[in-house]
Amino acid sequence: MDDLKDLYQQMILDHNQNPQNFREMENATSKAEGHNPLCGDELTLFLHVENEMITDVSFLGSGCAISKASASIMTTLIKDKTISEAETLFEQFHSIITTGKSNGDMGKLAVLAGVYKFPSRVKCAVLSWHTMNNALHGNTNLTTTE
Amino acid sequence: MDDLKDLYQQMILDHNQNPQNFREMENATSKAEGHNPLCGDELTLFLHVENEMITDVSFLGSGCAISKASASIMTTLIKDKTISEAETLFEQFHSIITTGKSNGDMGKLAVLAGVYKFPSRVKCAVLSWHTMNNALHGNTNLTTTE
Amino acid sequence: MLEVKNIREDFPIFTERADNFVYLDSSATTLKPQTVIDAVADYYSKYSANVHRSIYSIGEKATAEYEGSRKKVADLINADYHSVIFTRGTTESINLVAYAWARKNLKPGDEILLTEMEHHSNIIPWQICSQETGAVLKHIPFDENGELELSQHEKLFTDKTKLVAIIHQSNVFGTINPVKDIIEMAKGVGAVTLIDAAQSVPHQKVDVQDLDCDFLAFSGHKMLGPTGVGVLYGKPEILEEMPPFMGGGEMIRTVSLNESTWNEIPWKFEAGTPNIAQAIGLGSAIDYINEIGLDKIHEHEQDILTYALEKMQKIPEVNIYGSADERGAVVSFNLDNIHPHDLSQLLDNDDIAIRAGHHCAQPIMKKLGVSATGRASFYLYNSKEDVDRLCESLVKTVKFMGS
Amino acid sequence: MLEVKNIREDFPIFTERADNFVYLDSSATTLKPQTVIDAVADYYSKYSANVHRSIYSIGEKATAEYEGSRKKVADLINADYHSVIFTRGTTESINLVAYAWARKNLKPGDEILLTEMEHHSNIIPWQICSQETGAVLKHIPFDENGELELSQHEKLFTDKTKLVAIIHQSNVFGTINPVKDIIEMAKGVGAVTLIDAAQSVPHQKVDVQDLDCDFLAFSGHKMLGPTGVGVLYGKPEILEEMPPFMGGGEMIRTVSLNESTWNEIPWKFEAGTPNIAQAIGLGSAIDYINEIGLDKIHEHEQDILTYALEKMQKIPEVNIYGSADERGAVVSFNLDNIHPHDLSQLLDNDDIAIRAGHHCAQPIMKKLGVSATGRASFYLYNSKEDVDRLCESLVKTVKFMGS
Ligand SMILES: Cc1ncc(COP(=O)(O)O)c(C=O)c1O
Ligand SMILES: Cc1ncc(COP(=O)(O)O)c(C=O)c1O
Ligand code: FES
Ligand code: FES
Repeated sequence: MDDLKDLYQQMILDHNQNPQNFREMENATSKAEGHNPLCGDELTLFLHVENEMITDVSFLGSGCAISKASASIMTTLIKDKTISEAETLFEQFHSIITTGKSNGDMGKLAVLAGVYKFPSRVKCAVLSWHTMNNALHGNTNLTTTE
Repeated sequence: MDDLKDLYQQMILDHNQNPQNFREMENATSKAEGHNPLCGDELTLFLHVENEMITDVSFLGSGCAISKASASIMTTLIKDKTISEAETLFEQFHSIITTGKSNGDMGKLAVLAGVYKFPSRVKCAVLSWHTMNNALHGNTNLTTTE
Repeated sequence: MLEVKNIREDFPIFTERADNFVYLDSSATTLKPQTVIDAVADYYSKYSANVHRSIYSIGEKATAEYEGSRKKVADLINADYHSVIFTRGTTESINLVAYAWARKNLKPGDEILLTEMEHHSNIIPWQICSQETGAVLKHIPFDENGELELSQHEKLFTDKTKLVAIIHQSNVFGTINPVKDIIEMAKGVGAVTLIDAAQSVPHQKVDVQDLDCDFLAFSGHKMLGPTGVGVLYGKPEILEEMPPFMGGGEMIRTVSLNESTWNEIPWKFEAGTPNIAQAIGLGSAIDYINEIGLDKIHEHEQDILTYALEKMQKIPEVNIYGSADERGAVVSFNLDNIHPHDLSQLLDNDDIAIRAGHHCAQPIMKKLGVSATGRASFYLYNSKEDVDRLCESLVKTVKFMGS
Repeated sequence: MLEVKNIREDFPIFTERADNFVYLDSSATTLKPQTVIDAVADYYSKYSANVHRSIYSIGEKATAEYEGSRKKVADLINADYHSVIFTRGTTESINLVAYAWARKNLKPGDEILLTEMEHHSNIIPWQICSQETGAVLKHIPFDENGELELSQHEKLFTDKTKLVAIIHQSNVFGTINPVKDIIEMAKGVGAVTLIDAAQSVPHQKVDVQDLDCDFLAFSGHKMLGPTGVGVLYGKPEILEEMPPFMGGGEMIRTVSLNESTWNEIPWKFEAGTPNIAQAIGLGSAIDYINEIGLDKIHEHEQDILTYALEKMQKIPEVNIYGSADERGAVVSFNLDNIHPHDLSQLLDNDDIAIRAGHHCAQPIMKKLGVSATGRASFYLYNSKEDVDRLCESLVKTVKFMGS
């Protein structure tokens, strides 16, 4: 049960219940779809990028608490960041989720470290981030976590 | 090995080496094909029937010793017999092959009793007889021992 | 009620996973009794030969066991031995009909009648087939109880209806559809009928002669048998007329470089080395079921179902989908504001396995307006205590997720 | 040479059937090591859940093992993970290509090039396909050694050639065909290539990237694995373009009543509950083979083959079919005037299992002018003593049958 509490940390449960930026965006400059083939859940990500700056980001979708919280946290982190800052965050996220280790300056991202112990849920957490990364790089094909 | 010697009795080996009536018949009044789906072997039976009398019978085919000998013996038994005599022989044959028991007046047929102990070879012995029975009754569909 | 304690002893997973493992996903696939596992292992360790045309003892034994299983299947559904085709599962069985029967018999404008509650396996083959033949798909709707809405049947069953393919028991609602009536309606307009019996054959007596259906499909792994084996029953006279599905060894009589002739039914439809061990395992599963008795199993499940529905309905956050009068022991549900995948993860932590997802029935999900549901399904090894455990964990989950 | 004594201890059938059982029918299906039998039983007794979308521990374990086996297959043939499709066997693999690739890509007048030494599984699917598409079948002939006659290749490989589907190792002659050269010729005319590797993958290293074939098919049960599982390898870019074969669960991304979209490769081609236990068993068989080493197995078989050919040729009544330079450990033969079915029955009496029949290659039989042959095939658990036993029994049989 302890592992499980690491997975469903309070911040994750909060973001799940009150996801940030959970809405459609009319004037998005890019939009991308993500799909987790393991569970069938889907996510749509909207970005508004101006002069290398992410001025707005939002998402919609039908995922589990982990995927919803991960997406919600991500939107709060990358908003008003430059593309290159978002890329750094993506790398930090990736390192946490694949090693379970975070260090001091990773901030909110640290709550996702618990997912590491549940390999099948890693894809839930990763879905929004991969979709974002693809969208940033102009790849609007369906992103899948497979 | 004893069972095996019952199966491959001398008379069977002889008929296999020198099958009787192993030839095509030009003026057959009926012709029928038999097929053993278990092994893929095939047999063609030719009959010449006049006034309820089997005046000639012959066969061709690619079977094993048991099927060849059984067919060969059958041809010698039913030649110059009436249809109803052939039917009686067919019944005697059937009883031997399914019970392994023969009685005194079954003559040559008795050598086939040993087949009874090899259920998978029963079909070999039966092939020609079933084909003959079908041919006699005007059923020229493919006979199979299945 | 069955003596569940004794039954659980026949299933090694309960020893492996500690005795209090609660498995509530039999609609997806069932657990396996030791006798089935042994039957499979016996084939591999004692007579692992190919079937048909092997003229040596272990080959003959393999053939006899493989064909013996066909006989057991035939007896189970009261069918002729020659009308039982072994496939990989329900899905392949239905595809076989879609390829070998439908493509030859349907033309543009013909109608294929399905229901709105089909499993993807009885949807996609007909969508593909409809694209290729020009036949049109129609659907019998279901109502808010998860029951088929047949009042409009005269509009649905017409001269154009050439095939009626319907699910016997819904894997989402549990609804047992009135297939006998529907088959009658289909016959009234001269349509061929296919019953997706994946969820019925394991749980109740299904008699193809009584139903008088033309085709019936089910899977071994949902009835205590191995994965990789299923059955297509077809009326012999229809099977005789059909061209083969796949080509290869076993299904032929003669082959030359440019032309071939086919084996008799059912072998005409079994190309290549068959799923020998799996068919033998299915035969052993049927033996096990027969020993306990399908009627008793059905009764046992019904008892649990009644208890489960009553108890789950008392949890305010639980929403149950489907309330048909005639139904099997399958309960689809959601907890307010909790994604079923999280639910399933949390229940797993309490050693309870339920399914969460769209259950290969996305059209039902769409109509219900949900992306997924949880589903608890019961079989002979489940007990009322399992229901108690489930309900406790549901309450705990609601609390944990703070919804 | 391998330590056959130790290897035989891994195969329970040698304990079951007394140690001196001589099994010479591995080309039809192989015996199974205990590790494979255990891998299958483990799935059934410890984590018998359905794969994909099961969010509970035994389901996740089943998915990991099933997909892990796919990785093992991919590594074995040096393929990309996504290019490995699980099927029931070689036969289904070839039919998948005939249905999903060929029917969409071939038109009247196109040519399908086969050889005269194909197995029925690589004949019938193309005969059926040719009837449906109007494509024409051509055949590379074989000569009196059982080797392909490629001198006329410029007549056979033309602009019209759209598909070249050939057997890698003959299951009758043992001939290992120069598939790499043939693939090159096919590419020269822009044809797609399919290799029937049912008899090669179990016995030698096959590298799909080195061969550069488009499709490759083989069976689990011929390489120490379970029945009911096989593999189709396809180049990802070709698989991506292909429509699905069967429709059902697993192979979809979204489904509505009238329309659906497909899952990614390879899952697009795996409809319905897969042969889970069988794929896992195949993975275990690959582990076993890798532990011993395919190279060593190949060498061992070659030793036995040389010995067998030498010894059998000394028996005057023995007629051997095929004498290719490059060949696997398969010997087809007949005894003067003795039907091979009788031979096989008599050898069985001495605990020796050989195959007798047309070996699903009737066109070869026709060309040889025989209705059937005997066939002895060897694998890692065979030894030179097995050859001695065979030869003794052959001599005895000649005497017994009085020929
Ligand atoms: C060369 C060859 N191709 C295809 C097959 C068919 O394989 P399966 O029966 O496993 O589908 C076989 C085996 O019988 C074979 O030897
Ligand atoms: C009603 C129904 N039909 C068809 C299927 C498909 O069966 P399988 O996956 O064994 O092919 C299932 C099971 O998933 C089912 O519940
Ligand atoms: S379970 Fe689907 S995204 Fe987490
Ligand atoms: S083995 Fe074929 S007829 Fe006897």
